[in-house]
Amino acid sequence: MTTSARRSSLGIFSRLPVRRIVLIVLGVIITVAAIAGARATLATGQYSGRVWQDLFVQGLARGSVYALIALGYTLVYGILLIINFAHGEVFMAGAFTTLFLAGYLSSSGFMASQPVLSLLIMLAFSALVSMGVALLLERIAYRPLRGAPRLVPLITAIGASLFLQYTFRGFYGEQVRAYPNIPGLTGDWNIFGISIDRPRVVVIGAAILIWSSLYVFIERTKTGRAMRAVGEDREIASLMGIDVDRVIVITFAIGGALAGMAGILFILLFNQASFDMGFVPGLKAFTAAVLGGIGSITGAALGGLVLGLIEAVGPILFLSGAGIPSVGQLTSVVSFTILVLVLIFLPGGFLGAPEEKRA
Amino acid sequence: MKLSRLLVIVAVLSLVAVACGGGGGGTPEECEADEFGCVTVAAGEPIKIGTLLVITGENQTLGLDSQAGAELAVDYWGDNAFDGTVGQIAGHDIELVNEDEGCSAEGGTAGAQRLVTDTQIVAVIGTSCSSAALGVADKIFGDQGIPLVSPSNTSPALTNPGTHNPFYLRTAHNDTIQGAVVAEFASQELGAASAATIHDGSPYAEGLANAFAAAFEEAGGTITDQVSIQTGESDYSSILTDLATGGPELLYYPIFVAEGGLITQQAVENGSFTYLAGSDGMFTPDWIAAAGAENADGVYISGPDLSQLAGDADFYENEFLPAYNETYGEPTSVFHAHSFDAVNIVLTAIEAVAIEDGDTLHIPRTALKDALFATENFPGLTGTLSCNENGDCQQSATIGVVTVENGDFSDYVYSATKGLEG
Amino acid sequence: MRQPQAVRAGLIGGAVVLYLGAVGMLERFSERSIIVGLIRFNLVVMMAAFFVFALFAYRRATGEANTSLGTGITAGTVAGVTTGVVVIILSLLVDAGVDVRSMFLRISPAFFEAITLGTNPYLGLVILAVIGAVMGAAAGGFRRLQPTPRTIVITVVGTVLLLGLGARLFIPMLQGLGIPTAWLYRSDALTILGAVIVSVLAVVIRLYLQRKGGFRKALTEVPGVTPSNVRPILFALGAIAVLAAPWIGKQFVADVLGTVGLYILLGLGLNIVVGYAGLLDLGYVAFFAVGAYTVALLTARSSSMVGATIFDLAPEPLTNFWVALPITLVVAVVIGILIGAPVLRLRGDYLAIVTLGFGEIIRVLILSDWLKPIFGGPQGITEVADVPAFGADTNDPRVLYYLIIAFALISLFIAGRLKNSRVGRAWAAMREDEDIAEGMGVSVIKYKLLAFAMGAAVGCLGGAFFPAKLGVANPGSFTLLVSINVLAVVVLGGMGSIPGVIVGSAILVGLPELLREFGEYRLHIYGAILVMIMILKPEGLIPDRRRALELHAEEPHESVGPLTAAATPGVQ
Amino acid sequence: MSLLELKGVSIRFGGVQAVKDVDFHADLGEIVGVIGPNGAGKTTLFNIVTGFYTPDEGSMVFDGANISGLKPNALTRLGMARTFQSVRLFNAMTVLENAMVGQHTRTKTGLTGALIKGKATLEEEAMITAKAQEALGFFGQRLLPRQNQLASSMAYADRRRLEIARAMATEPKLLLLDEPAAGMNPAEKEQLIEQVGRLRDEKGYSIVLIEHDMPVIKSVSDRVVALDHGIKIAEGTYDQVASNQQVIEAYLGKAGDDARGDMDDEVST
Repeated sequence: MTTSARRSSLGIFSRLPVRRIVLIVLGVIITVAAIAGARATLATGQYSGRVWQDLFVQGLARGSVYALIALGYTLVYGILLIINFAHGEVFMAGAFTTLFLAGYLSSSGFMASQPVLSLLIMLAFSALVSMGVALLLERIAYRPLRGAPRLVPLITAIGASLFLQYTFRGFYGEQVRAYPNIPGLTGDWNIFGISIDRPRVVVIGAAILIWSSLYVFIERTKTGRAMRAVGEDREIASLMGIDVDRVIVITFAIGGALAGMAGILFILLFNQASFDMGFVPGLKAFTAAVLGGIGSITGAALGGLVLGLIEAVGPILFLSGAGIPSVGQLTSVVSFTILVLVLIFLPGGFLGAPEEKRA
Repeated sequence: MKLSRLLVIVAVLSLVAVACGGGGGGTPEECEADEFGCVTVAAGEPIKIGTLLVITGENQTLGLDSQAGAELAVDYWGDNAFDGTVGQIAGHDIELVNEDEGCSAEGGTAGAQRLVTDTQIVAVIGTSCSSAALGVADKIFGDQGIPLVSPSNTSPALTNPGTHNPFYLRTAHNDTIQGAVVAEFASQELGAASAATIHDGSPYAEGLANAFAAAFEEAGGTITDQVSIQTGESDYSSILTDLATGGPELLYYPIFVAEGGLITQQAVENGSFTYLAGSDGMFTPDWIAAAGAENADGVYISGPDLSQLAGDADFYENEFLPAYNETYGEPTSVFHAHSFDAVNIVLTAIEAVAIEDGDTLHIPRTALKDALFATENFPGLTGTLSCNENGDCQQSATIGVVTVENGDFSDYVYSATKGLEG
Repeated sequence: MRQPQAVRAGLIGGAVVLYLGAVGMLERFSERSIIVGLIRFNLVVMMAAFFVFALFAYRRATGEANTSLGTGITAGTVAGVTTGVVVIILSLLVDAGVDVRSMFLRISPAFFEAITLGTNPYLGLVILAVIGAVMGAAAGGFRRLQPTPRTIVITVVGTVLLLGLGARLFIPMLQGLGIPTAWLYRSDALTILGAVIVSVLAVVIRLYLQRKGGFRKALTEVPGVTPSNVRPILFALGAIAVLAAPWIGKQFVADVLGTVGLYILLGLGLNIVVGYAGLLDLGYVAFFAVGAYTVALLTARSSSMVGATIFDLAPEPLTNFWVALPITLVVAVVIGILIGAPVLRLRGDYLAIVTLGFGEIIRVLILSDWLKPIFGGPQGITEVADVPAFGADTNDPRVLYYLIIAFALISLFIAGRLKNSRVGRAWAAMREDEDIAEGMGVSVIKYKLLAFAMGAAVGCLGGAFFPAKLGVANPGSFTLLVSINVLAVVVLGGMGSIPGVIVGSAILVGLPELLREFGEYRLHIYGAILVMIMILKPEGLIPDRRRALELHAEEPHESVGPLTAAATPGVQ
Repeated sequence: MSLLELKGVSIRFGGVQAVKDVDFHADLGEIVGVIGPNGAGKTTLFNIVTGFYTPDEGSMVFDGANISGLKPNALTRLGMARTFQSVRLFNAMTVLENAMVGQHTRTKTGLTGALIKGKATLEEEAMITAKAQEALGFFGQRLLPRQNQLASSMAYADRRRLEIARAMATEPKLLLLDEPAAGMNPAEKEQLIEQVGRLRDEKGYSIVLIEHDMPVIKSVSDRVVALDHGIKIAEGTYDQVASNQQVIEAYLGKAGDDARGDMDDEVST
């Protein structure tokens, strides 16, 4: 084979970053379309500042819940590199079970006299139930599979997800049930001159508090450092005397507890519990974790908030001006399109480990 | 292929006949002439009627109630008493074969496929949800020559001349009636000048929302927006915020339990809508549980008005309902009466066309369908039934509106009877 | 004698039985008779639980306890007593007016009836303890049985369960074969006489085959069959069974087998993407949907398309299935590449979520009001024409079944050829280590796109038959659950393994369809089976030869350091 | 005549100047040794040459063609092949299949060929197998008898050999070996030295190798290049370089951590 023959077999495409150009063009087109849509929407004048404000707060509130669930995904992923697909069901388990405690608290009149304490009890109870389910899950479905190819625990997780859903459906029935209203949490609060639904204020505030405590825990405590070490390199961590199994169990416990608390915050927003309530928020939280950069705690929070905002504001802002009917249906089209755009330009999400420098 | 299938059926039937020692003679000529042949019921064998209703999942209360109505009809048939004995035609027991349709097109397909496997099925009562019937179950049964009679499909599309399947009938009202009554109630009783609608894309909800919107505009009201939503979402608050920008006084969302409950909650929380209204898909205590009693209070729900039954109200109150309560508890829906009627017109038609051949019974399929469509002035529980060429057997219907008070449905606050044509 | 392991196993066993009661399974199963008037399915399940946990106790027990009958009896009795005691407590609570059902919905009178076998809780405790002890002893005895009696026991139990549970499948099949069933079945359960007869028959056949040294050997005794042609004869028998199944079992069986065939097509396609090329695709349903909708749009009576008025179409199909099929392939490949292109740089889980997103985008778009004029919204496109097949009536699921089988065979062939070729090796290299594959000259971009395109092409075949089978194409059939199901088929069967896809489809798709009578518990059991199989056989049921080697190979002789593990960030 | 010629090549990762203004060349039929303490930029240089990294500055010519911006697969086709410091094989493939992948750029069976499997495909498949086996055969009885075993099941030294065989199967002009002697015992090192020589003499490859083991470098190299902190600090015969003051300082200064594992393996982390 002669040198020239080999050289001629290399097309011009070997050198030109065609793919990158195509992607950038694609990104620009979508961005321009989005801006045009947004301008058209704003031009109709149908939406007042008050409406945008409402949508923004709705988005923040639901984003806070996503963020808390996403933390569970991110913690487990950071350490075991597995997608705990059943995490949405862990969330459901706490929220659905606490329904009965809430019913009791409400009918006994305790909730009316001690609403704050009731809420704290519910949070703790839900966290406990979810933690229990998460630990069982780890013990039964994941521990036997350490070291198996990575798709295997994914399938087990899917199986466990279905199993948990239908277990709770078996226990508590298939109906959607409403939570009792918590006294004092109806109506609006005025914050910085903006009136906001009280539950939303509580949810956003609680989420910030829970997230910061976790952050401090991971960064400052010995256990937190051990978790980070195991996430960096399991073998080296175990050589340094860290009990890896214990750290994994703790991780699942924390993730579960966060999911349980997220469940109660979710209830504050939407008031309903059912056996399949975990699936959609679970999926969204997974998306949020990836958007923020899976493995990163700050990323999970950021991803959750961004996703919540996109979902609340995005369809109306970008699409309704274009004359598209029922834009509310297209929520996931908007959010996944933005996810794809973000990942095209930041393959590791907002705060994920950057990909290696490649040609 | 048709021929070979027929051969197989004949072969199987003759084998069964031989195996059971029955001695039916040859096939009557009516059967040979019939495009779809006959169902041949050997001596001692039951006449099988299928049911294809939603009996699992979150809408199961709708289907279980209709199934109860069908079972009661089979019980009542013949001896005119609710005594637990199964009715008979020409000495053959009537047997119900129950399948689930899951309130979806896929569920309808799967259930229908299962029922057509049993070649002894003469007719089917179902479906509960229009989405399981439209273009799905109606086609599968129609292709096999099996009439499908629905007790609770109300979507106008099912009996539209363009989309009607020749083997499809229903004893439920057509939603053009219900939509008109709700619109009349909204504009005249409530005095609402503007309204918005939400539907979930199912033929039932969409048909009803559109019928309402048309009638409401005709009555001089304004429709500010008509949107459809995705089922299964956990948050509809931004959609409601969006709808509220149009400033409608009334929000009409004739959808099902889960989304209906959530939207009720979020609409109350939103606070921009003066009136909320839904329809029979939410006319069940499950919806109140899903919405929360505090939120459900004051919401208007429409459905067939059973207190104004055009039929024998005395029979309904004093015989039917007690029998129902005894076996099934409180009714969870309002369509048991329609289901009762559906079984009765089917059994009446079978009786009319069945050919007795010793102890064997031949039921020609096309003739049965024709007999069903010929139903005229049949005295039913829900009124006088006359089936038109598109399969609508309720030429008029009484639709009532209730509200929720302290977590319970009230008595009817409004009721009107309208005919199918205007 | 202290037997902590036995007690522990017994406690877990009791908990499992109570769980089955609390989720309502026992109640539901009590409606199902296996043998008329003798054994109901709830009893079978409870006995099985006691038996299994007694065996489990033996597995954990050491020394003398490992062989003594006492271990099993202890475990079984503890399980039975645990169940019984909790049932008594529950009944006392109910009697005391505690509304247990406000939380645990299934703790109804029917629950008590099912778990106490129709007696009262106190008698139930005795019965459960006795059954537990008997099953525990049986477990101990079973372990000591000689192979032949053991075979007999397994055969009898297996035959009765299979025929009893599968009554609604076997009755039409037997009738289809012209065999009367009245002696065997009464109201969908075995008669006592029938159960005895089939058990004896099964045992005789089993022992005969065993003496002859297996089915194959026994077959060679038939005149004309020699060891050299036994393989093709078996193959021919299998082919005849596959071809004849829908005629024997009628439409329902044809329908179920057709669905299995569709999943084989989907599984083979996804196997190329995930198993061969290592690209974790959670949105595979997109291609299923593309195939289905393209065919539906082209072959439905166009009046059923809402947009027909916009486009001013005549109320008849635009074309027939065979013309639509190649168009569908082209559309699917184009969409496969369109989906593949932006995600080329993403790996592993990032790829998973983005593909999942694409699947959802496609589902939502076909569902939306916006595109309703084209795709028909939630009700989809109805009145899809049947597949014209040489003048046959494809409305009959049997004809469609043959077409699906034919296309599945073609896809099997394609998948097999691709796997053992230069292309297949390039994919495998890419799956193992993307960087190094590129270093060896494999154009990662080209081969990723090729994998997406091939996966799309095979998957859309499954989609193409779907509306023809259903008569409609609607978005409810294209949910994430389908993607998950197909992925489960591939992984459960064994990644990269072609026979694995067939077995995976049969188990995950065929079985649940046949067990439809378990109704609401289908997905429940499905989830449990998924977890159990993956834990017991992580490499899949019929693993690819290479992967089997990999999982069972000894560790490399010297440590290769953490970098080797880190170097395979893909699906591995 | 120079086969590979680098001029003024630099790359920077974040704040770290990993390779700075390096000129480098390898002539036809030459064996060049690259030495330097950990973190000196040796593997980074390899990654630049083989297209895994795109340099920020500098020009690169291989076999008369400008190769800057080309991807690894294109460079393989032009005749470059390499091994990796941390052996990276296709673990779930057999030994033979690993080598067969090496033939990828020299063959052309595509989708249609694979599906139809006509005469041309079969012939090509036979040729691929033959060439792969030939490459395995270079190591005598080490690899060939185990050709149907999984790569992951091989002993460590054999895994290193298989990596070289896989590179050989690409029919390269230039072979880049990244620490081929790492983890080998003295006897195996002896063999390696002999084999590297044969690679040049029998196969006619030009070879660039990174190595920490000075005796190996000394035995095989025609010329040695020393790097430190991304800068070329010396070049010449082994003796010239070994006596270079800067080189000695670079090694002494880092004597403490002159362990086996290298720090500049950016490809894999």
